[in-house]
Amino acid sequence: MTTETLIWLIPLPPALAFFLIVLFTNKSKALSHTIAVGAALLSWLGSMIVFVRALRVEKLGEHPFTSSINWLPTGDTWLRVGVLIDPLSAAVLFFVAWTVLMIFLYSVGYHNFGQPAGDHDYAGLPPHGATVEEHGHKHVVPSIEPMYSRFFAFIGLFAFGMFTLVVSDNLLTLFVGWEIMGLCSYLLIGFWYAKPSARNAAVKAFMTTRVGDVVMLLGIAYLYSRTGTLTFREIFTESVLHTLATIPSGVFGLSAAGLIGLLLFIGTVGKSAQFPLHVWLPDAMEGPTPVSAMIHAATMVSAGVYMVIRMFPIIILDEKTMAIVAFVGAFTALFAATIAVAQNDIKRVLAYSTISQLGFMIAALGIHAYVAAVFHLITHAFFKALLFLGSGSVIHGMEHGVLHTGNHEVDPQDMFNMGGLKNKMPITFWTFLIGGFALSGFPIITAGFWSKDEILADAFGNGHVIVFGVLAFAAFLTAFYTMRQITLTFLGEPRTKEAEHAQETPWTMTTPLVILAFFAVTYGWVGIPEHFPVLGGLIPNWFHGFISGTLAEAPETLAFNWIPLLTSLVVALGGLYIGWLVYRNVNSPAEDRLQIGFLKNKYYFDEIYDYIFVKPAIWVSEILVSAWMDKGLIDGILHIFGPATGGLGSFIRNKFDLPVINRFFGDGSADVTYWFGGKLRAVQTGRIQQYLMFALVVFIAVGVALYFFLLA
Amino acid sequence: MIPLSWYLILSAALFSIGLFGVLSRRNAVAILLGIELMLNSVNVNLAAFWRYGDVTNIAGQVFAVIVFAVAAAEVSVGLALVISVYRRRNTVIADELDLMKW
Amino acid sequence: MSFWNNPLKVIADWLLGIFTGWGISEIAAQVLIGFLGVLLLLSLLMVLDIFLVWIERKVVSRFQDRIGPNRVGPFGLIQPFADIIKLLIKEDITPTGADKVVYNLAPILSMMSVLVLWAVVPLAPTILGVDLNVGALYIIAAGAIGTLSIIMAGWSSNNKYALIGAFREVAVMLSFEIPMLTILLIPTIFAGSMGIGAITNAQEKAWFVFLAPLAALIFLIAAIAELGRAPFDMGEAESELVSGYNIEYSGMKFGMFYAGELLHAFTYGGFWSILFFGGYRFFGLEQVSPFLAIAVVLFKALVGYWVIMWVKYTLMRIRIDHMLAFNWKFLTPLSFVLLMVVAFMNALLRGTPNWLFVSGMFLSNVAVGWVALEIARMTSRREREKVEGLKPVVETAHH
Amino acid sequence: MTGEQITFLVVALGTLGSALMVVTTRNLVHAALWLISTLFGVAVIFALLSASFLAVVQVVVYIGAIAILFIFAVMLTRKDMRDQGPQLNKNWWLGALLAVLTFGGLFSLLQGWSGWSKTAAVIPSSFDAVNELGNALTSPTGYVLPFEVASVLLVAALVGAVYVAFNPRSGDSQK
Repeated sequence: MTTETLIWLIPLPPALAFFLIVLFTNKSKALSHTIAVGAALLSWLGSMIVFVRALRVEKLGEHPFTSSINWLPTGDTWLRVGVLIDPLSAAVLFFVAWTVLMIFLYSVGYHNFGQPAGDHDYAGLPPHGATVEEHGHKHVVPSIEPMYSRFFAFIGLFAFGMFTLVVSDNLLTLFVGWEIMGLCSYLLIGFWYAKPSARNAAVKAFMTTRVGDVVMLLGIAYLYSRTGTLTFREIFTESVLHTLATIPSGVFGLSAAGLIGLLLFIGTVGKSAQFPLHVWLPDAMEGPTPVSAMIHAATMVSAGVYMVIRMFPIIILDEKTMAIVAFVGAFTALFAATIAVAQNDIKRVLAYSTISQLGFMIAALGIHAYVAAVFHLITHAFFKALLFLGSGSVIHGMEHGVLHTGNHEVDPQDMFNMGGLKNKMPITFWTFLIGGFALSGFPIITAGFWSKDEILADAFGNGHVIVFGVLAFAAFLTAFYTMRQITLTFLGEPRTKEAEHAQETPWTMTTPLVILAFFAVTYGWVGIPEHFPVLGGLIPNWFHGFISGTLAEAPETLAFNWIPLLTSLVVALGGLYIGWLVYRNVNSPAEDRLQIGFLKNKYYFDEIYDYIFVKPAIWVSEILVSAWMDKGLIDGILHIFGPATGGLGSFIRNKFDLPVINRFFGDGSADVTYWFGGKLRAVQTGRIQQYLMFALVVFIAVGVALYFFLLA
Repeated sequence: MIPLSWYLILSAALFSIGLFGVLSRRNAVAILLGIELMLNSVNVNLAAFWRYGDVTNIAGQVFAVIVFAVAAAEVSVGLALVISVYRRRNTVIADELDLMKW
Repeated sequence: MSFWNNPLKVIADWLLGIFTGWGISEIAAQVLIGFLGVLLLLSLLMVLDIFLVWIERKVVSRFQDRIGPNRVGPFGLIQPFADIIKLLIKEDITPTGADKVVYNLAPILSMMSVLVLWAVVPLAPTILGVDLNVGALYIIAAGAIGTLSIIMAGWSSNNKYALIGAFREVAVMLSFEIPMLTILLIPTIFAGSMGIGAITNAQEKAWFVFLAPLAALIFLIAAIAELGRAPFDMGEAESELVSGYNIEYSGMKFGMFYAGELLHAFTYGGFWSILFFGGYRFFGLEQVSPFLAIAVVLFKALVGYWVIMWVKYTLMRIRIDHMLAFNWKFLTPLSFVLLMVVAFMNALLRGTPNWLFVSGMFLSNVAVGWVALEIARMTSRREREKVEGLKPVVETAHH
Repeated sequence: MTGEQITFLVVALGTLGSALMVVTTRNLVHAALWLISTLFGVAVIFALLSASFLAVVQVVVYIGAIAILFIFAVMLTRKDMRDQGPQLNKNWWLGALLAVLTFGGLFSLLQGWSGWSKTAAVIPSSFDAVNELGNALTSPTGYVLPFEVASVLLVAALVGAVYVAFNPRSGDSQK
């Protein structure tokens, strides 16, 4: 099979798995997850083969694997769809395939496969545990998710969307995959749809990303109207880019390229939860944890960054757009980090951390640090998926404790209920520690250090001092809240009985943790800068060479500078140390001095949006449209018609029909009609052949008449 | 070499014979037989015009194939109707099925 | 160019020389030679048919643990001739109220429907009646004429048994034509042509039975049903219809039906081997000489014929509604699914190395067959439970 | 007179004669059998026109399925098979007149057409009509949509025919 064919086939298995599960195997849980995991494995296999083949090609950026077909006729031209594997998409495909496979595997354990059905579980709510009798006494164990098959169907569809997005060679199919993921995100956040909070979160996520998506669609449409194509390789030619850069768009003094870049970037803002559309991501934590890991850390939010990286050649054309991108990214990075410091929910901390790290990537793009952005995208995907899965494992362990004590008041996600889990869940602890260190940028060994350091170095080296400063402070906060989380969760003594009875999770959950931890450490080593002291050059900086091939002009590597390196060392180690120092003795929220209302309530953004957008919208629909316009105005007008018509009718009857028609003409017209009918009814013989003959006679007569009088 | 006119005459004659059958036979099945003749004459025409026009334009044969499909559909439904009528009215003479007359 | 390598061409050239020597125009001579060729083929088939009677009787007796004809001639070889003489001197009865023309036309049509099939049979690389590019469809078309002859025979005999037999037979034949036609498309997909010659040539690398074993099986089942032989011989179920559609026929007219059926079975055996077992191909033997190729074809056809006989004499008759339900609810959907799977796999595996193509096709066929059998087993169990009720669970002894 | 022309004339006369028998013969089974003869003649005409696919499909579909259906239908409405009354209705003369008029009209119209005595061009040897037909029926730029619509029509007709001809009483008694 040629590589091109293989690329076409990569997204298919998850889609097939979705249809198979939905249509046929919904009842069999084992079959469903076998199909889903098998499909993920097939896609993984295809992706790895493609990746390895891509590595073998020299100058992949100039000769990527690509193939396309005509899809939709648009007048004389065709909309073409196709696949493209260039260095960027190959690298992205690598981490997508790994994380997707890991998360699929993890979900099997997370949803308690192999456990009995719950005592009073029903579809739409998380499982509550089942009572089993063993050795004569009863105890409560986790129960299997009632909608187990449905979950695997959804994540299968999601994986299809992600793979489609990655391998597509044009904005159209990219957008299709993008929207499929948006739908799946909605379905999966609202997976436990009987919980009102989950429902609201799903609607919120969907509506918020919709804002970005509509703007992005505008951008795509504008791009298509200007260039007549949506295929990347056709857009990124010198002549097209030059045209785009020189046409003015007429908006804010931007060039066409600038406007397109801005519109597309707003799509990313929605998808990757950047300020001001970040509000949906923390709420999305209502979904099952594998979903949080997959959608809201590893893949979907990365897709937003991926898209903007993909469109980098257009965005770079206008400096104003670049400035906006850099500003939004840096601001989000800092802003989200400050919120994360004051959160108590283990997953919400990670959610804000995700927003913050995505801000890092966006900011990196805004300052031309293309390779650094891609590098951080990939390392972040690995360690953030690891952290989410680890937190899921923690929650799972805590739920075990909750089931044991039977005290359902205890929130298994609140970090202040944990503590001392290090000994209860060793694998989870060590992997979580690796992930946390990678997130903080623990020097030398973790992947996060290398990618974050590269961003900082690029910011400093390119002279963006403000961005550099903001990002450095954000990095400090990152290390701080990460250590806070680790300290509160794993170190010290158990603060509740539930934490004492927490238990390590099954192998299906821990295996992905270990594999992801491996990548969270080692992936950084492929991108060690060549001028780095001591270590530089030991391992060739493969990543830079590979990724920069995507761009027409490869960005040069920066000279080494001590300032950013020292900065990142200081912020990472300092943040970690201070975090440990502060929180090693904190045992309840009351003792935590950072629980400031302003941070705790996320700068009141939800409330502000509620007042500015939600309340007015509800007012418009309920009061203005429904009550006033529909019921008052339109119904009022319609209600006039009834009496008016009735009055008109009775007027005609009494003043015209009765006196004029009946009095003067009598029933003459009816009689005439009746007489004619009596004469004519002989024609209606009911014999179909006679009817046919009449028709033919008339047809021939008319035909002859036409022929002789008109043509001849 | 056969000129096109021969095929056209053949098909016109076949059509007229079928038409006569449709107009004159009393039995409903026989009427359907006549319709079949007419459809066949159409097919002869289509094939002939394909052969005598631009051979590389296959539209004539495509239409003929679709006429086959339509004829099969028409016969199956038509005969089903005839049988159903026979069950209810115990006759298949078209003239006796005049429930719709005045 | 010798007689050994291309006998037909040599003979044709020789005859052309003679005929033109007689002053016949070249075109007329060609036509004449064509007629002579057809005549030769037909007479050979007829002779073959006579020996098929002997083979059938011999084989059936072996299946039933007896010896079979062994009195007339060596191994009873002359027995069929004795049968023919008997049939010829029997009284030729036409029942009262019979439709004479139709009644007499039916056996001829029956025989004809079989003989025309041989026009597209490739006997050797160079010996082929006509290489129709719609050969696969042609098989079905000839089968349609067979259907016609049966309904004519059944109707014109003016006999209830004959009519019922004909109805059943025709219903079965029409129904089983659908899976057969569908399955014929599978070799067509592999060969890229409906021509029988092209299909034979396309099996150079691998016989299609290795590509599509399930298709070969379905074709065999449909062919047996088309033939109206056991287990699908509802049309002439002796115990209820006496003899089915040919009940009123006697003498040589009956003989024609009988011989037609035998030759038909042999012919379908031949088509089975041509479509799925490589036709005249046998380890390069066909390259040596057309005579060897013909021998290979006939041998393979005999093997196919033997399988059909094997089925006939070992399986019991199936009830008519079961038979039609089996076709419409199992065989037809299965063949549709198989066709789709094969087409899909063909598109997927195009251009891959041969071993991958063959094994992929083979495995997909096996998978389709397995799934179909599982579904059938599941539904039949459900049906059985509906009829018999759930079996009580056997109580195990407490200890 | 070439051989082809003779063949055509013989077949055409046979076809038309059979067609006449279809519309005039008393016995309906015979009419159906004559129809088969006509259809066979048309198949030969297709073969003469080098439309081999159409010829074979004509035999498969018309003779193998449609004509057999007709015979079934005639037999299922058996009372009329031996109906000795008139087989033509009262207005048969009008029907005949109309048929003749139609024929005459078509003939006179076509006669004035410039392509009336056109002869066929030779089919290039590289041209495979069956191949082309298959491509045209399945290519998205060809006739795949009409083809699919026709198949949907067939399915609908199948379901409709089963429903219309299904006898609920006999259906119940089976169970």
